[in-house]
Amino acid sequence: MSTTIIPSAPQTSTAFGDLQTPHTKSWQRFLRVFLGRKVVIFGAVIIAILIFVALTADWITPYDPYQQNLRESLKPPSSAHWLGTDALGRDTLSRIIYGTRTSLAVGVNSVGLAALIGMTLGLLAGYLGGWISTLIMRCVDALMAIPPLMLALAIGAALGGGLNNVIISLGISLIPTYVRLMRGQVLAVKQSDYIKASEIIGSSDLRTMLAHVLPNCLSPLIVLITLNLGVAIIAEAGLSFVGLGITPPGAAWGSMVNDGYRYLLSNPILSFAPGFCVMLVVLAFNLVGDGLRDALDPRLRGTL
Amino acid sequence: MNRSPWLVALVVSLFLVLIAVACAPTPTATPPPPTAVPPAATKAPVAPSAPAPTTAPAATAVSATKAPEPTKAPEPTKAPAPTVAPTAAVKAPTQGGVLKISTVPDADILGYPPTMTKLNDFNFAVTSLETLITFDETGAPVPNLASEWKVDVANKTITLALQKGVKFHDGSDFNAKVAKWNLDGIRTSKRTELAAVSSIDVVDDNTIRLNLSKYDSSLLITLAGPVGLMISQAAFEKNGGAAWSEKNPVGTGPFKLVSWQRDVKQVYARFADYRQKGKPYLDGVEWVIIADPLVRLASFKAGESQVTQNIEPKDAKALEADTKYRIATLASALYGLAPDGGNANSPFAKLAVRQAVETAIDKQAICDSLGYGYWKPLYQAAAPGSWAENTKVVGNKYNVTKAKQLLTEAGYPTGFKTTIYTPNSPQIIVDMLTAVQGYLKVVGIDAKIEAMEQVRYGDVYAGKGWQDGLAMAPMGLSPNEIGLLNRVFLPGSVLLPNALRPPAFQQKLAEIGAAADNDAKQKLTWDLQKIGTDDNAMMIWIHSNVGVTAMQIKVHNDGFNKTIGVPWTPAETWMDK
Amino acid sequence: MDHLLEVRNLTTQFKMDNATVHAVDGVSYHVDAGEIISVVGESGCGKSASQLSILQLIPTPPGKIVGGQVFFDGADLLQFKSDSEPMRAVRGGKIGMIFQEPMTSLNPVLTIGRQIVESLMLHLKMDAGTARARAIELLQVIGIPDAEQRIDHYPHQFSGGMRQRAMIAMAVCCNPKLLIADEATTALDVTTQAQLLELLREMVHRLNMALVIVTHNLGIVARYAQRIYVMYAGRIVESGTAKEIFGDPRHPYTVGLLKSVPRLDEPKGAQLVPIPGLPPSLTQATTACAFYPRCARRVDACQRDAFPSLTQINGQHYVACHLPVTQPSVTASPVVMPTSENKRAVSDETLLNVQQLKMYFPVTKGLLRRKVADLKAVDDISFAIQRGETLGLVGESGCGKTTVGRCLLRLYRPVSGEIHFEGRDIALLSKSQVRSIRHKMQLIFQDPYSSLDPRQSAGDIVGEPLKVHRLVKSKGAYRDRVAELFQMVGLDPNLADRVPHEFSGGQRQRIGIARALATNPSFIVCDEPISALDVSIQAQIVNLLDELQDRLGLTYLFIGHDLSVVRHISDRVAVMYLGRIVEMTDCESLYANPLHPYTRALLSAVPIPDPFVEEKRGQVILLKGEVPSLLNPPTGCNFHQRCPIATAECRQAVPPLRDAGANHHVACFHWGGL
Amino acid sequence: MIVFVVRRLIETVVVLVLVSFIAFSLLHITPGDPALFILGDTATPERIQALRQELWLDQPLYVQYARWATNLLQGNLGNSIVFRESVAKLFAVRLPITFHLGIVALFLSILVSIPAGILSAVRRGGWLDSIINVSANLAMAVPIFWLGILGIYFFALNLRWLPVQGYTAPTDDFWLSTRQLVMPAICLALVPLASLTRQTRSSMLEVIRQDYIRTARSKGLSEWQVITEHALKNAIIPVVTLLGMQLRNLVGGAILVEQVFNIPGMGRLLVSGVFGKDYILVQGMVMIVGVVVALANLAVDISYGYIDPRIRYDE
Repeated sequence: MSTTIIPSAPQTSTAFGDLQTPHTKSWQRFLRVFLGRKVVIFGAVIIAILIFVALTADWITPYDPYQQNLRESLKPPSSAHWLGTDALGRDTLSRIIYGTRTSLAVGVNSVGLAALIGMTLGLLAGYLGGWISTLIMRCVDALMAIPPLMLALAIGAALGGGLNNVIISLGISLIPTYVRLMRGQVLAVKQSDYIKASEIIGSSDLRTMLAHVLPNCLSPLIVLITLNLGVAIIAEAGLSFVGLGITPPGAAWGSMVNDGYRYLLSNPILSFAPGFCVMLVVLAFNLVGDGLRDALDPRLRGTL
Repeated sequence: MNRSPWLVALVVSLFLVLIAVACAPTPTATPPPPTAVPPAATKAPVAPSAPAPTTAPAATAVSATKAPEPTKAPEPTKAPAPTVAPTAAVKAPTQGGVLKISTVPDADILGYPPTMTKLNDFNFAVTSLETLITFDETGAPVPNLASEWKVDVANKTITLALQKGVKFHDGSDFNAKVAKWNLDGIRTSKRTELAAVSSIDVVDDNTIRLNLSKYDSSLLITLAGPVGLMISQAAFEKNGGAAWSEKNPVGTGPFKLVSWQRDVKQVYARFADYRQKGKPYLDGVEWVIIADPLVRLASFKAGESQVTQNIEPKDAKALEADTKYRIATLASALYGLAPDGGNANSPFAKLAVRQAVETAIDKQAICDSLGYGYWKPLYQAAAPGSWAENTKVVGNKYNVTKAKQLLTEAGYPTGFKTTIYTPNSPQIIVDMLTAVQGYLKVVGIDAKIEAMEQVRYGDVYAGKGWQDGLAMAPMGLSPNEIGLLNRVFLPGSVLLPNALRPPAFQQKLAEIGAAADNDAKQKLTWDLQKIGTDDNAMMIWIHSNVGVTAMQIKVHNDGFNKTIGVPWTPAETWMDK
Repeated sequence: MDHLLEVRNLTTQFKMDNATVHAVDGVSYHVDAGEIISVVGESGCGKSASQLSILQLIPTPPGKIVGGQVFFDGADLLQFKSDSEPMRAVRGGKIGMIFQEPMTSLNPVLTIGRQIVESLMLHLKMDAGTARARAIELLQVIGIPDAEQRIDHYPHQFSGGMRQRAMIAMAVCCNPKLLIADEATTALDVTTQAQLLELLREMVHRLNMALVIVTHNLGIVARYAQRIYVMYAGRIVESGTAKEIFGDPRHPYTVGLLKSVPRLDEPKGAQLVPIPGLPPSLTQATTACAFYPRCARRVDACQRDAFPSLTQINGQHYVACHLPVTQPSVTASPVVMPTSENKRAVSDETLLNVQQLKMYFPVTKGLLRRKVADLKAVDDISFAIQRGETLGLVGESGCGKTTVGRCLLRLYRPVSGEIHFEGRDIALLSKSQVRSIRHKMQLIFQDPYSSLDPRQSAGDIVGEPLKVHRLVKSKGAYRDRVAELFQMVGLDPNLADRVPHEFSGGQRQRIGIARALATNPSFIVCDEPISALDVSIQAQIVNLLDELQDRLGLTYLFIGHDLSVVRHISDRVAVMYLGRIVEMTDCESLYANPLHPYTRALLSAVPIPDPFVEEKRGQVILLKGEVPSLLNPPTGCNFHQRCPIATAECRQAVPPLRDAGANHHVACFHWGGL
Repeated sequence: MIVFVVRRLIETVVVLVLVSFIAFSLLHITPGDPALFILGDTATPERIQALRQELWLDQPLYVQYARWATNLLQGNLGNSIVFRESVAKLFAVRLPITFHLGIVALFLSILVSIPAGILSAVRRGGWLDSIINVSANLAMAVPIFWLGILGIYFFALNLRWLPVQGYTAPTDDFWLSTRQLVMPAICLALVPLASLTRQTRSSMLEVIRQDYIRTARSKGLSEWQVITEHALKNAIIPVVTLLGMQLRNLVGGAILVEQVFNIPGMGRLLVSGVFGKDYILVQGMVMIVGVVVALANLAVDISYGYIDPRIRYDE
């Protein structure tokens, strides 16, 4: 058991219990770096609030967000309506609170869709290579050749408006980035010795792919997902501006900015309030994305 | 060697340029908004002036005086009520200036009536083309290119005498032959408007006669619309036909098209050989297409245009309060929802349900809050206050209790689920329907709004129709009030295919078409209203929409939004210097 | 004060996360004009940081020079601001610096010429034309052929050795008074290293510069340095002339270092004595001796009292230790352990027999990616390994040794040849067939950092082969086996739930070894398993491998570039050059009686950590030029262009590997007639 | 090099064929009949039938695709349904406008972002860095159409510094053209500007840590020389990659910006085309944009060769 033979050696074993760093769980280290910058904490807090609001929207809204009162339309902010009312006399604050849910749904679902499909394709293309990779990558190139908003607009026009279709069209337009990033990651990870090691110990391709390649490719993708959540929320606003919004009376922040900006002169708060929310959330996702990037993999700086 | 100082210098200079651009005084730095210099800059740019102090602001929207006409004005068959505005010292029109009008959407077709399908196109077309007949401010037909006409109900003919010595923009003559060619073009294009005309005779060089297969009281009015626009046959034939003519209007109108950049602008110049000497007063007209309502309004307020169309009611209200502007409003369309009639399983198959739905909606509140009072609640297929309105129709007035009761009677005490199909623009219509949705919810009807892009809505409106629920049915008003009802509800129509079409209603429509005189027509129309609303509740009416046009007060005699069927009067329009 | 450079009490710290790393902790030394000194120590001991601090090249933040004085040319350099005019005049102008990685230390997007010329223009105020002419001249002096053309090439178009030559040209171009070579030859092959060090020595003498060699390689120190500073944990623990240090090492660390490296000239059979434990992390400012936990001769005072200051022993010999001043240290040479007489039972059974193995990689070109040539990474080699034996495979980078290992493990499918493993030819087995024999042959990787999945825990890494091959029946058995494997490689089984980055390099390598052992393989390819490790850790791993072989009867193919290590661990050694084996023999006769000229050059290039021996060795055999590209190998004998004894015959025919008797094989036409 | 370009061109052609599939199928699975849309209230069964025939809508899809593709190969993009004009002619008018806007925006974003990114990296952790960082993050977080309207009301309507809307060719009236372009260009530049700034900053930070920067410092170069002569060229490589990608964002952004500032470019054409179901127009547009984007990517790839000597194309 001992590898040293000098009798006067202070320790019988060379490496027992003697660690380079004190034992910190990787998530502890992650948290320490992640929360090391104040702006990141700011972003994380915003997102936490956002999620909290989305979950508790039913209880914390002062009014029914769909309850209209035409006689009380376009009222400026008051103690009864902190952010005033919109053209149909609905409480803006309540709608913003409910909009959190929709906006989050747009972000999470469209990005989730894109990430799921994109990562699967990217994994296959990167790991299998050959004609499958060529096929996938050419299709991705083709999608990449069409600007995302243009693509989303065209898909949106094909599918029609409404929450689900907005999610689908945004999702599809986001896919190419995931495929590319995932494939790049897989190709890089595939070069690693530990993938060779996996082959040498006799793992099957599937096992290697799922147990070793996939987990090690995730860091930049998690960052991309975070950044894209903001992108999707803001893109929803753009889509509804050109005419592909969610169905009324639903409220998403993007649509609310678009609906409200017609009253920019008389009731600026109608577009400012949701616009501010969009800005804050996108900012928060960006900050958290940056923080994640630093925490998950500092080498990623400059790749996203 | 060092590119970076250079880079920084460039950035700095770029910023400087930006700031300079932003801060630089506009070329004409007079306090009011500078008008952009018209491109046809043969003359000095029109210096913008402060509001002419001599002109008192017009009190009402329709206050402009009718300019004295230098040429003979043949008296129409029916004397127009002289509604000369009480105020306004009559000023002599001033010559010159280019009128810029901002609007949306652009025309599809400017110069070929047979394919001109949208009312919107007519808006632009009258700038350079003229119709045979037009309307005065009361809506009565008055001469235009036809100097007079004779209707022979018994023999089923209409004889039109044409103005003499009229030239097209290309120099060719306007005469009976050309007029017949124009109308024949419409007839062979599968359009339905002239379906009643069996043939057209050239009586002499300045007279044509329309021979009818059956008498149609709306025919004269039709000739005041797109169908009656006259274009140069010579130019059409010389330049290769319809495709060219569609984009190149060559008419007898006061302005000639200089250039048309689709969705951007149309530029017109004064036609020197216009048939009315001394007119037009303006040197040119420019239509500027600005899609976004807010930007359009801002552009107008910044003085980039003198007239702007399709103003939203809320903005109209604000402009109305401003002495620099004048606004003109006119009921333009009847907005209602068409229930699916063909489907026996649909709740809407029951009269009580249809009545309940309409009763549940507080139309007045909608008109007040979204329409700012410009909109009027609608209870039958006629603009409130028009001759077609049957004041005896009870209608379905707002009454939540009654609505609930009706629903219970119909077997839906807890309401039902349904869908409202609508185009997704303009936004205000979606807002209006959202309000409707809210009211329906109160009585338990859970309506989902399916807001579609225009082209997709085309399938609902004129194609496959809709499976269940209500479809938004904007019925543009025409001079004879029921023009659109004709198109929708007569047999053979492809519009609103699922709408209810009670036979009695269709019968009545046909009778109205054959009515010999206006009194008979009015009486029949009143019957029609009763059948449509009280007997059947075949449409769920919401409001009568208004078109709003705003202009600077220095614009006179423009004729915008004065009469249904006359988009504006370009020949009469003039501006203060 | 007539020293060229005098450093007093230099202290540099780095702020990391929440901790402060005391990288340089009160270091004082001096350099005289024309002198060659060496700063020696393991990675992280602060030797580079101290040199960078002199020129204020420490990245700030996180680094910060917190104290000390650096007198150079009569001025205290630390009083100047980092980006100030006088400081910059010293940098490059009066003190030149050569860095470790020629690949990353040259700007990849600027031509070599541009990078030299800019110094000349800056410090010597030359105009562009003169500077260029001077640069070409310099490149010629430094030994770059076709300097006129090469000056406009980019770094990537240069080989590693060439790049480092260019780097030297850059550092000396302004005739500095002091040259600092910071691990300047570490990344290079041993023959190139010898070329460059000789070049440096010559330059320094010719231009009357002083040279500071910063290195961990004791051999280089012994061969070139006049005076030596030994650093440990940010402090200098011993200093003196080379002979004082090597002949009479006083500090236990110095002693330990010397004992932990194998020496080419020692008789075979010596066991290395590693320094136990790990170097400290430097995050705590300790006033006591930092070597205390690893010290074999520690006393209470070491822990209790402040760090001992350097005390003069005699002459220029100083040491910072509580004890050794009075007692001359043990001899510096490794302890020859009385290893068991029949050290290993090498059986007669041939475990692995490789015949005419060829591994070519296609080189494609053009639009259709047609194959235009073969890259002959392994070109017709044959050898056999007996069960229980260690065959060492040694050669410079790019010679194909790693490819051989991977072919044997069937990570590559060879183009042709036979690989008989346990009697079965596995050369052309299909992928699934290979999988069935995977558990019998394993690999230990070179890089302990990239060969462990960073997301797996150490236990999972070691246990995965058990799961893949279903070698354990129950969870309990699995846990037991993993614990057993941990203990086998000297790791605490309680660390099984930690992830690789929590371990040091040496510990990671142990995890890698445990993984390789998991399936009870009979054959293990060790692909440079220690070259990424620190000297003191290398010995631990070498001993571990030795011990495991004894205990488990393993058979090794030990691939390495360090001739002394390979020789130390192997029973027989095969020397590879450009895809072919040029010489194969048992390890004693390799040093005693090398037959191939390449082997002899290689042996000569390896410095021996003993200035007394080095003095006697005489002239180093320097090879001409560089290793040719595999894409365009010379005809005939691969080595003929660089061979001092090549004849026409060598240019035409490939010399076969011939038996020179006594199990000694050599591929040279001239071995007999030397 | 030539081999590389040829290979990339072949790839580009394959990609463009796929793009044409996407373009074609997207618009053809769209419900809604353009014939009905065009005819509006005057639709009658006969007129609908006639128009559908004229537009080939009565043909099976593959026939429609084949006819369109054949025409495309002959350089004929077809006739727009909504605009009743040759698509090529429309593009001839519209493309230069969007190009003008895009180029100005691109230059604006490059000229601002690269110095800002460098500054931010060099002053890492300082207040300037924080300001630049937060601004860049904010710029990515603002809906640009909303910002555009705000700009219009502030700069054009209240301050009267700039025209509200419109586009004038610089050849017609350079001064007016420039004034009209200021706000749209800034709005359009915002997103690329922000991401380029972030990219420049991070790749600069990455480069500054490299060994060769230390080498450069060890030669006695000043910090300024180190940054401009040694770091910048290396740091710019990933920025160029991103720049190639930004083209897509510019086209996307142009859709919104042109709508807000009433600029008659490709973006507005696209919106009209998509909502008018003018598939001929939209297909043509997707193809044109696809070609432009693909060529831009090719240009980016080739430009690496000039920036980064390590990239060799002949392998």
